[in-house]
Amino acid sequence: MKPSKTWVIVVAVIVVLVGIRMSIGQGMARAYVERIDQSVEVKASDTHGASTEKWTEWHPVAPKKFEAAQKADPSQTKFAFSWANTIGLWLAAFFTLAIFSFLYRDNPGYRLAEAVIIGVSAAYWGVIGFWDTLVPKLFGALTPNLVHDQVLPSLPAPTNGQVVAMCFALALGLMLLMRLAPKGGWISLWPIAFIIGVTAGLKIVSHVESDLVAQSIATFKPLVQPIVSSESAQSGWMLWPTIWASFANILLVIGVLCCLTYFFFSVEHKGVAGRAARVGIMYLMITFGAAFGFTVMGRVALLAARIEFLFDDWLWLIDPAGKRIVEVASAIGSMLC
Amino acid sequence: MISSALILCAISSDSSGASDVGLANTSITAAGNKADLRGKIPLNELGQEISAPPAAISISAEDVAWDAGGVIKISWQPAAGTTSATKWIIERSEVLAAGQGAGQGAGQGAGQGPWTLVAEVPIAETNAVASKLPPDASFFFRVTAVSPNGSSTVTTTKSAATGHWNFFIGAKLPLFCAILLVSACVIYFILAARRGRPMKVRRIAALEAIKDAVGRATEMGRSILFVPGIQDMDNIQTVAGLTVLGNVSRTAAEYDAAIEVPTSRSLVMEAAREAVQASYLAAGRADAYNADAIRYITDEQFGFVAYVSGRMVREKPAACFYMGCFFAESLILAETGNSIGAIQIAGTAESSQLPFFVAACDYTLIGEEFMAASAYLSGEPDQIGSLKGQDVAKAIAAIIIILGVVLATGAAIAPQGAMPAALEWLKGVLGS
Amino acid sequence: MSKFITILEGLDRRWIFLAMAISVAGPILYIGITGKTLPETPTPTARAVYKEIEALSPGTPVLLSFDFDPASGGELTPMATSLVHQCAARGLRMVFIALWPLGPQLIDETIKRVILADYPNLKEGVDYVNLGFQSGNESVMKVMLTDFAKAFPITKNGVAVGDVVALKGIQRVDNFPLLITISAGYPGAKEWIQYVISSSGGKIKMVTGCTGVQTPGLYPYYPVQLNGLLGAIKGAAEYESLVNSSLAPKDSSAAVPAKYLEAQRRMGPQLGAHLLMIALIILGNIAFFAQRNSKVRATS
Amino acid sequence: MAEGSARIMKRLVPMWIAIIAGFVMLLSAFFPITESLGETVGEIFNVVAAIAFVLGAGSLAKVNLAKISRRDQGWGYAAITLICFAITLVVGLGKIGVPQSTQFPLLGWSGEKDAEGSIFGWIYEFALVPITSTMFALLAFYVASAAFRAFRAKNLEAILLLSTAFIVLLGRTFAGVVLTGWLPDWASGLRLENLSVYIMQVFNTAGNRAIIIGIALGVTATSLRILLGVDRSWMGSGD
Repeated sequence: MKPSKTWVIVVAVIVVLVGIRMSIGQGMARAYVERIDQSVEVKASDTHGASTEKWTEWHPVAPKKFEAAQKADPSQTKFAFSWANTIGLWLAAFFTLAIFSFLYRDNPGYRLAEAVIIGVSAAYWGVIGFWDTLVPKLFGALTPNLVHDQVLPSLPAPTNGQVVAMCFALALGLMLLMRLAPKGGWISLWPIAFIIGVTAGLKIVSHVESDLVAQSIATFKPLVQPIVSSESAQSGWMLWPTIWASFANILLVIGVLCCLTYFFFSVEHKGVAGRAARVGIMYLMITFGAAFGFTVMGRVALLAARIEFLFDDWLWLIDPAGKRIVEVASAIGSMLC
Repeated sequence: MISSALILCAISSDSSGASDVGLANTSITAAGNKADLRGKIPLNELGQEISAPPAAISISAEDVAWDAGGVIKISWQPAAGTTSATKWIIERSEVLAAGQGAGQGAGQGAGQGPWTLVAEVPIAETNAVASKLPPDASFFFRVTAVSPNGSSTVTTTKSAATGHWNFFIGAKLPLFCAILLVSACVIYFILAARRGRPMKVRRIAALEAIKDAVGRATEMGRSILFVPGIQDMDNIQTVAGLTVLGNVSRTAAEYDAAIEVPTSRSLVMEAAREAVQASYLAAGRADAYNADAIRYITDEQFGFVAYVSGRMVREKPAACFYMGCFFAESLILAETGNSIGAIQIAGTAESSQLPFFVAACDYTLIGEEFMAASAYLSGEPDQIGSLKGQDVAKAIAAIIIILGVVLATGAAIAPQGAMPAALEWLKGVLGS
Repeated sequence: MSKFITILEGLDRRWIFLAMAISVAGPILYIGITGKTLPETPTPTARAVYKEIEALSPGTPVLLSFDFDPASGGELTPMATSLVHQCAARGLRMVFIALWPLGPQLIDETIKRVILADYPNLKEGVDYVNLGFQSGNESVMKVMLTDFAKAFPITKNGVAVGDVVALKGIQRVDNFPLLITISAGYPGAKEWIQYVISSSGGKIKMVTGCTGVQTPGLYPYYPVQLNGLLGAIKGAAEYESLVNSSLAPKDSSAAVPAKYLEAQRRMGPQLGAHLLMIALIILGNIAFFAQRNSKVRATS
Repeated sequence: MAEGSARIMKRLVPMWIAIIAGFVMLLSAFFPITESLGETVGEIFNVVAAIAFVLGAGSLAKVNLAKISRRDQGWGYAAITLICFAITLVVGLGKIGVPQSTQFPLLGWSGEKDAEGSIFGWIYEFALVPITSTMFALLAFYVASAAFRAFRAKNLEAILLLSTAFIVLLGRTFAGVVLTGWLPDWASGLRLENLSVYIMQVFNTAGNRAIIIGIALGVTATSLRILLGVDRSWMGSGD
């Protein structure tokens, strides 16, 4: 079978199944909203008198609430069906399935999702950078009145230091943008050189402080441990807690030293150093194995969350959070009938 | 059960010895702990403390020497016995120069500013630190105990304390020395190498494989994919990744292989372009440099991954290099690369991602090996020398660890001997 | 048998993908329909988190940093729910911050889910406050060490922090006796330890809930620099069961609300997936040894 | 520009900028007056990175426009990328559909950019979150396929790797409790869930600690090579 044919069949099967699901019981994938009337008293100031500002917001709400309100009063206007969020829900389900389809092979659905996410997320981060960094930091320091009057009334006034720093930042930024100018693009290397230098300088301090020194000190463990901490005694790990604790410390210290030996560059892995390095590699392999095992957990939880989304929010097959009125079991029953 | 009462109660004296009588309008809840029966403190019929807690007996404040500047340590002595108080409130008041802020607020000396909060600490604490005080200004401090029943009287310092600014932060001296030591090792061997002392490093298979991988891509007529991590230029791994990119792209330029660098940060794109362009120039292939092959995709981690994996499946690069700071995307990239049969070489200092690179890539540079990659690849004697310096620093660290372990063991066997003191001394020297 | 080995050898990885999908989706459907969850026995690191929070007296300020985004929500949202649940029940003053740009929304969602729903008497701005996101990663942490208000000058709603009752007495980050971080990567728990805990001189305790990937990397810090650790969904489930059992009314047999069972529900698919992984590893090795034996036979 | 002065501006000046900036930052940590310089520079960096977005966006637009104009294979996807990019940028920067903030209702721009009802928030919820978190969830599948392929007992190292992963996998679920829960209390240390904790606390701590110490030294040496001008490969490995 040609790949394109495969996809036609897969999509057709999904469409049919979804169609069946939609016609059974309570249907699926609808979103509702609740009207919230905002009313805020505004105190009088120099520029305007006292007033009451009113506007309406629509917030998402569980289908259960809509159904209950509709039952009590069919003409209610507080809860409503939301086209925007329902379309969003279907779109989200489509994207979810499109990304999963990449596991089988590359296909137009995945390419579409990929194209969308690149465009959306690049702009998303640009917008975040503008509103969360440029506005409060750069404009907040250089044009404080504008920011204060338009966006963030309670942003504290900038200090002189901040103003100087932001002028400097702006200068660096402009040098960087010289790359776009027809001439003088070479100057964009200057801000990059500055950033690389700064990063190098700062990281020396932080790594030596919290990693090199702190981790070395943390390894100062007694190889003989006469006192047992209550914690390990409680959990009843070992028959002889003292011996156990000493044994654990010995293993730990040997491990740290052997792994360090593995990282020696100027010594060939031969003889004593070779043996120590080999023990070090063994420790590293155990470390990696443990990390791998731990990660599986996390990844499965993420997959579970996505599948829950499909089953719960989209297909309305399960309802762990009690968002809908109809009992799940009876819905399943009606589906089978 | 909640009862409200207006109680006249005597409260202990403050540091100056003067007694004070306070009125407290208190709400008492049955939830309070049973306090000790103490003569001074009025109790209700259930034996619960119903008045405000006793004040601190004395308070002192002193400048912290060799601090980060403007730090004053305040310590006080709490009244004897337990109380129902939950926290201490520490406040400060600046000593003003003559004529400045005179007549501010009742109950304060003429030359004294208003009381402002320094800190609230749990009742078990007996000291607190006021930091970031303006240089060479003097302050009075006072402390108040607070319980659900009200506050004690205040205890004020007898004299003002001044937080002097120092030239150097004393607490960081050990750190300074540690950095100096490591730097000295590295610099010594760089200089030694420049003087012509032969430097040898062991073979690192992953780095030897880079040339082969580039060569293979050239033979197959396919591209090379280089991902410099997903973090920005303020991450040293990204910088290290770019130094490797400088070396790899030079090889690629010499072999005339196409290299593609998708980045997840605009700044990294710009820096990567500088590095690659200069490498092409150095290899005498400036004409072959294509800026659009180094492009920004998106800052979003998984948007970036969606692009790179899609691109891999479609373009099928012959060699994939992952050098920089990676998170969850490591395995997505490496597995996709594996499925298209590319040679994959990874390097990262992100220890949580090493297992996945180890499992799915052909070669992996682990932590420090990755950091050493640029020096190794360059083959320049002085860079190789710096690796030797690194080793010496590592040996010193190992010796210090062994020393610490010996002392700790001694301290555990003979807690009364000189060993515990020696251990503490060593930790102190290292700055803990 | 040999045919089976041949199939294993040339197994298309897409079959593995399908098996994984089934072993995760199956338990989700089953648990979703029956509502049954698996029992949990808490490990010391999870118990330590519970103990640290329980040791604080009501009214104590705690700093909760939401350093994650919806992408890792599957693992971390249950932790956020339970942590806020315990803090709210304990009556602690909760100060929420985020060092990830998408964190503030997750904070709001958690507040809505736990505080607004079950602790309506807690007042915003008094008993809890959302200070929103600040860019700058570890440099924000460093600013917090000296001046908390400078790091977070306004709340998410735009109120100046000086006017917020919940922040009374907070000058620096070390005024919080306990720091609770929920962390999915960089910046996260490791940076908090590096920049805040190690420079606070033991004044602040820290507990963290983190993703499975970070857990191994954080063990070296426990229990000296890190006082409690919830590792991945398992840690979340253990802690969740601890919190639920301690907060459940003694007499009632009322069911725990579904939102407080999220982690325990996810342990079902977890079990399915783990058993599949174990089966895969065993099968992979059978194939490997069978192939090696046949090679040995062929050469001899 | 003359050859010599071009070399100075393009090579020497950047090198010295990096060297001076680096050493100033290195030393600033030790003096009270300059201690907070790192924080300020951090802010500067964030602003520069935000400004640099213009370059990134330019590159994105250029590459995709070129694809469209050349009618490359898949140019339609490039068009979709550009349209999505433009829409998100406009609705986000313009805060379109954002309700007033309840704190400052008179200020037109004070609402949160992703508030309920805004288009930006809608895009976030129904496009960004589903795609990114599903992409993330793909890992569950890749972890399985990587384990199937890589965890084979080829040699001692591989055996250690796979058996540790095995123990942790079992110990972290209910299966571990069932398999070894029967062990009496005095042997509870051998229960799988405890065994995995023990692996974490001893072996994993040792391995990670050595990696961390090594990285710290590696970072120091790498930084020094850059700050001493020994490693200039970030600006091209040439002279």
